[in-house]
Amino acid sequence: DTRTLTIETSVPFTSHKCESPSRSVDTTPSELLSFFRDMATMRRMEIAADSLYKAKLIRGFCHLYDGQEAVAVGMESAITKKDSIITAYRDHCTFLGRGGTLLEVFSELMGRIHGCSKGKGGSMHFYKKDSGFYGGHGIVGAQIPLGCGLAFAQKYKKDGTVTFALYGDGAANQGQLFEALNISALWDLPAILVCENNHYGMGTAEWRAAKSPSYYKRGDYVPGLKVDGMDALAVKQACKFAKEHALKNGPIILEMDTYRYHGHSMSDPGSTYRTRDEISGVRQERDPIERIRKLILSHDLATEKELKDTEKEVRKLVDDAIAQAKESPMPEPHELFTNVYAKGYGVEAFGADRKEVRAVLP
Amino acid sequence: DTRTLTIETSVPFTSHKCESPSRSVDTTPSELLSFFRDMATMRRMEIAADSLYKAKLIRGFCHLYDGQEAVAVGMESAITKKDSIITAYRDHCTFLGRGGTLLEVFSELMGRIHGCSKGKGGSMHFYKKDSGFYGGHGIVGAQIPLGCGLAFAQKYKKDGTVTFALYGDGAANQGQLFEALNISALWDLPAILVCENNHYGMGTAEWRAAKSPSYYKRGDYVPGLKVDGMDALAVKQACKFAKEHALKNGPIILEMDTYRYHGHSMSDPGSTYRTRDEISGVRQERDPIERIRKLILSHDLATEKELKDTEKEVRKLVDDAIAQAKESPMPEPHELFTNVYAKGYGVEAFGADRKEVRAVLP
Amino acid sequence: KEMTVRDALNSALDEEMSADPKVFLMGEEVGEYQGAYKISKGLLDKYGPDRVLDTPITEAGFTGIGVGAAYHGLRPVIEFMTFNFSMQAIDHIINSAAKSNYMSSGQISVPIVFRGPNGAAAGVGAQHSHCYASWYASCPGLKVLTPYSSEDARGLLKAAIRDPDPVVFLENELLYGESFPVSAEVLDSSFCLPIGKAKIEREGKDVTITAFSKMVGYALKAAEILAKEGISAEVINLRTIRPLDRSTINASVRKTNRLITVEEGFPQHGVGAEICTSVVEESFGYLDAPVERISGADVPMPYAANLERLAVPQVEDIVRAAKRACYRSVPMAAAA
Amino acid sequence: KEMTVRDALNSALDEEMSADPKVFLMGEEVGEYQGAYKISKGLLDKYGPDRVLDTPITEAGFTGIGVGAAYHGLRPVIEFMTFNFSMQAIDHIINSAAKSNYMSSGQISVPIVFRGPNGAAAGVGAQHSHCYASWYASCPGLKVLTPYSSEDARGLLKAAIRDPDPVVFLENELLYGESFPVSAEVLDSSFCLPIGKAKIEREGKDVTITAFSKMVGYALKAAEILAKEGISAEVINLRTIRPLDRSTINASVRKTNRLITVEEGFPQHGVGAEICTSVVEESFGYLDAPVERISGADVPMPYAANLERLAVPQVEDIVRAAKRACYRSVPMAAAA
Ligand SMILES: Cc1ncc(C[n+]2csc(CCOP(=O)(O)OP(=O)(O)O)c2C)c(N)n1
Ligand SMILES: Cc1ncc(C[n+]2csc(CCOP(=O)(O)OP(=O)(O)O)c2C)c(N)n1
Ligand SMILES: [Mg+2]
Ligand SMILES: [Mg+2]
Repeated sequence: DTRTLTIETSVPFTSHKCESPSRSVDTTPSELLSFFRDMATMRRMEIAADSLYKAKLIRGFCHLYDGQEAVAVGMESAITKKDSIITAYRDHCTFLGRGGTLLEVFSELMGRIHGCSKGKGGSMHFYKKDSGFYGGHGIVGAQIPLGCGLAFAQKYKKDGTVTFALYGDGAANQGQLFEALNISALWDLPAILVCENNHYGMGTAEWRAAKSPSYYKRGDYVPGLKVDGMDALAVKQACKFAKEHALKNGPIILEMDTYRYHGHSMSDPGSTYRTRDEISGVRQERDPIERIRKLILSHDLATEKELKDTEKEVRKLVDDAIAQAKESPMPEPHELFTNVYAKGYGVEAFGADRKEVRAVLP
Repeated sequence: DTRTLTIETSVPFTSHKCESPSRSVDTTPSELLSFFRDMATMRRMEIAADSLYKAKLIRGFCHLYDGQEAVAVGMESAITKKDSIITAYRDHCTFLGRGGTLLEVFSELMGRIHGCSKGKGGSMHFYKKDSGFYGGHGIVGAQIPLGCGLAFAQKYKKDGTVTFALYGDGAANQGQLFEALNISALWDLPAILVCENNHYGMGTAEWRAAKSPSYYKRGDYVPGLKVDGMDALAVKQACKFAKEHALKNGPIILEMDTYRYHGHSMSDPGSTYRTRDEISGVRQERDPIERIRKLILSHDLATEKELKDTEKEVRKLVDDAIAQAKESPMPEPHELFTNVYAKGYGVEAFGADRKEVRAVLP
Repeated sequence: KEMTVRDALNSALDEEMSADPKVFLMGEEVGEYQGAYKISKGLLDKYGPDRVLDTPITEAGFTGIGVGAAYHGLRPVIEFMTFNFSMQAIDHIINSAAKSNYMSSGQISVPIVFRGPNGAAAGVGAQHSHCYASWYASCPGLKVLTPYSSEDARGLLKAAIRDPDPVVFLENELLYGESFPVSAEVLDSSFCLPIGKAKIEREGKDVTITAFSKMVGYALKAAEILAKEGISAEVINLRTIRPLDRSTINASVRKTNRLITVEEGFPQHGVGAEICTSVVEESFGYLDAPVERISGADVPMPYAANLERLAVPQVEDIVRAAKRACYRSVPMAAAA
Repeated sequence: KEMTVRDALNSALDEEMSADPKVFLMGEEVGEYQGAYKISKGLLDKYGPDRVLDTPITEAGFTGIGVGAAYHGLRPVIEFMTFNFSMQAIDHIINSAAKSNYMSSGQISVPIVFRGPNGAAAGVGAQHSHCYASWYASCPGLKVLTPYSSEDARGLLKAAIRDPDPVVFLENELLYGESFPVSAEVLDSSFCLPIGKAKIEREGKDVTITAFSKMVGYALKAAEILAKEGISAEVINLRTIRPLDRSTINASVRKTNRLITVEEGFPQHGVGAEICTSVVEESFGYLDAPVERISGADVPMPYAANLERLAVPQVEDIVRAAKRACYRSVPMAAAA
């Protein structure tokens, strides 16, 4: 069903040194239904990851995205897989948005060979280069210059494509953002800096970490938009606008006002530095899935029952993927030594006891 | 002669997020005369360093300050030695302003024990902690957070003093500036960031390195002033204003519009990326020493002859200091191993051939 | 009495802050959050926000600020949430902190401590598992400490804070929760360990095993197993990597004539390489067997549990190497 | 025919840029200024501002951009004005470049070259004289090359640019102006040297001397002096520090039974330590004398000319160490 629906964004865009896009966003019934399904899948996937973590099937750090789903799906709906995306460690849903599969997600989370990084990357290091997803980066802020570098390559190759570099409100204070932004502006790189402002960097509220938490004005001389990041349609509109802008004029900043329901990572209960009321308030009033559900219902695009069925289906897909992932084998021991280099020259590399374990690098 | 003279600055201050100080600057005849003498000394010292370098008595990098003298003397006239100053590698005159001697300068430049760092630091690493001069730093931008750290300590100790952190227009793009500025603003540190904008970072004109060369607006949320850095009185006025501001409200940025006559360092002729006309234009119209000379003459504070005599005296002082410095010995070989630590625990340290040269660390 | 390494670090910080008002703590989440790993628990409450400072996630900025504060005579303790993030600030550690006393001929001493968890944890992947011991310890001007037990943690951290020079203090996340027996002396607020001195954790006569941080525990376990097979291993807890306690190491090797070095970091130019070379330089004639080096595998840290296990030393690696050094035959496994 | 190292590097860049449009050069002053040390002279004119890019003085920013461009398939050459400044960008070199291919199981290869002068120059003091060979070479995922002669410079830089992995390419400012003979083969645009292979610069039978970069020249001079005294020294130019050519080194030591390692960097955890350890591990039984390590002094670099000379290896240090290894008596000087 592809007739055009025009829907108003929840709140106006706030702009800095540029026009605002229109609040009226064109969409279609099928787009809204796919937003619903995709976000429900992401939500369910993250909840399942939480359980798997608690069951000790996932190890180490694990950063969940529930609450922020509208950013991933809205952005994808505005661009193509030739555009590039790069993000931080909170990367499961961004990966899914790029066309990654649930099996790849859960296998990677459990360190199995069907993972998108064959089990060697882990939660923070998902990639899908064939559809323009460049990770999955663990060092706060690093993905910003990296993303500008992707944009550099796109411009160099005259691709007509752009890069979206996502980072958090905490990361927005990093000096390398300013350095990369300045260079991008000097060179008119088609880079879109997307600050996913979920209002906390770990346990630190934005205002405790930033003298100026107007992240869409960062650097001052680059245009920026503040966007309701809980509204997939607003995100879509902003990303469309930004892509056009970036191709014509170089970098632009999008600040997505969003929220993470979970704690920062699995070791953070997420409730010492914010109130339960704050969390439940956002859930009730701004939840990105509920917003789309309401739109679908109010436009009679599906019944409540149909949406519940979608949720059930999605749940089953997630459960199936987990079951499959659990069957996926651990990597072979020799994988310890693969991919250290793209070209290993047949050099010898060593294990912990070099007289016992050594391998020839492929 | 300490009667008050009130003199108008050459151009108005341009301010960002703060009031402008008055263009009318109070001074005295003796202050003007000492400005003249101090700047003439600095100028002569740098010219002499140029010759010593060409005579191979100074080695390595050597960055000269001629043209920028008004910043050093104007700043000193506004503050006390309990305030701190930190700068980059172009540090000879800043050191002199803090009360360092010509002998210390030339000895350090030639690597002799009467140098301010006993010959171990070299041109870029002058210090005079007893009057609040914390170096002399070789890594572009590093002195900015370091300076904010000095300000942190001043605030922590409730000293009522401030720190001036000087850096170039090239350094102003460094990410660590933004990081340190944000923290300083969050914590209201009494830090004054002084951008000595001489319009080139090595061979790169400011606009090629900065999308926004309004250095006094860096970061946007911190107040700033643009100052004629060739006018010692304007510098004095701005630094007074900044000190008061910083003690009350935290960080402020001063952009000093200035010029370096020499190339970046001794290996740079300084003429490939700018025209000779540009240089001679500044010399003729904005030279900081000539400005003060004119003021002195127009107010009849001294005769032309007296000023020429001062210049001659200064010349002799410089020549004497050089002669003395040439007599200063090289460091003793055992100094190779002193000051590696403040507390060496009597550990052994090694020379290039450890079986031949080793020493017990004091 | 027992104490966890976490409590040992926490109490050391607490005592030194209470003893010297110039000491303050700065880093990400050290205050309101009580520390990402709860090392600074309770300190904000006790010392207030002027002395326990939550920073933005800007390592270069706050590390530079810390070093500047040390120039001015304060005694900052800078927490890196993990040492992986110290790379964003490494220029300040090396160029601004380590070299200033020398460049200024003693005018600008830099009494600062950089601390936090270092090296491999569990399941955190390639970017969060780097061991920086050898990098920092290569640099004159720095002192590099690597506590293993609660005694080490208390004694060395207190020494680091009191020291007038920049100290890199490398903790290990996986040890934070481990308990160790502590004596009354260790618990006394005057307790302090000497920088630059290794500790012989277990005496032995057949083979010397050097280790630091978490690997000391592995070495001790290996020594127990070896003892059952009649090999008496001497285990040296290095405690300080710079200045390295060459004399304790050499004295031990001169007695046992055999050396195994153990570390979790990458092998090339690592701690083991330096120890081996020091022994070759000073005690060549005493060595009865090739020095054996056990280290992290020479690959980025993989996430998968089975590969991760292969990427870091295990007790059996140490046992095997020790047997080789003692010429006890060990069956060779196939290469991976 | 003779060629300076500067021209060798310049011609290598020129040829690779002309051969592959994906290759571009980025760094401070590489364009209009023609390079701080004129390595990129003429390239802006020839290839234009899209492929020769002057950057602001923001190493973290432009290095990250370079690595990102490499992710996307370009082949950036990043010039650090000197490697001292690479510390501002080291997180991108280690975490973003070196580890990506592994973390992504081969999806994200990173064909990038980081190059510039490394280590001590003349009179530039403590902050501008650091040798990073051992730091970078400790890190799996990186390749680390250290040219000495013009042949090395051409062959290794071309190899580095063609290589699909991140390469750290450590030049030496004091060699830029030095001329070396070059053969027609070396001058051919197809010329390339293998990564991971050392070169025996001079054959000998009594003692092996390993060196890299500027120290190769010193080692060769030492070998000449030694020859006059009847000692035949084999000089190995390491060329690659990672992957280290262990087999060439060990084969030489098995022949000469004696080893001197020479480097300008700090000794602790240095290149010499690794080479010594590799030989102890693989050729222990062949060593007839303790390995001798010649290195930079274990202090920050002093400015004063006389101290600076003491802080870096001199030819006589190598000669003395070689004689010691060969049991020729050398008079002991007093400690400094
Ligand atoms: C350079 C660096 N410093 C510290 C960390 C530890 N750390 C990981 S995530 C995080 C908080 C980041 O917050 P934000 O940028 O707002 O992103 P969010 O987690 O909210 O998505 C911190 C401090 C890190 N990974 N890298
Ligand atoms: C981090 C770093 N990168 C590069 C350099 C090399 N370098 C030294 S000075 C300089 C130019 C700095 O220009 P600016 O900040 O304008 O100061 P000015 O020299 O004009 O006083 C450069 C590129 C350095 N010292 N540190
Ligand atoms: Mg956040
Ligand atoms: Mg400048």
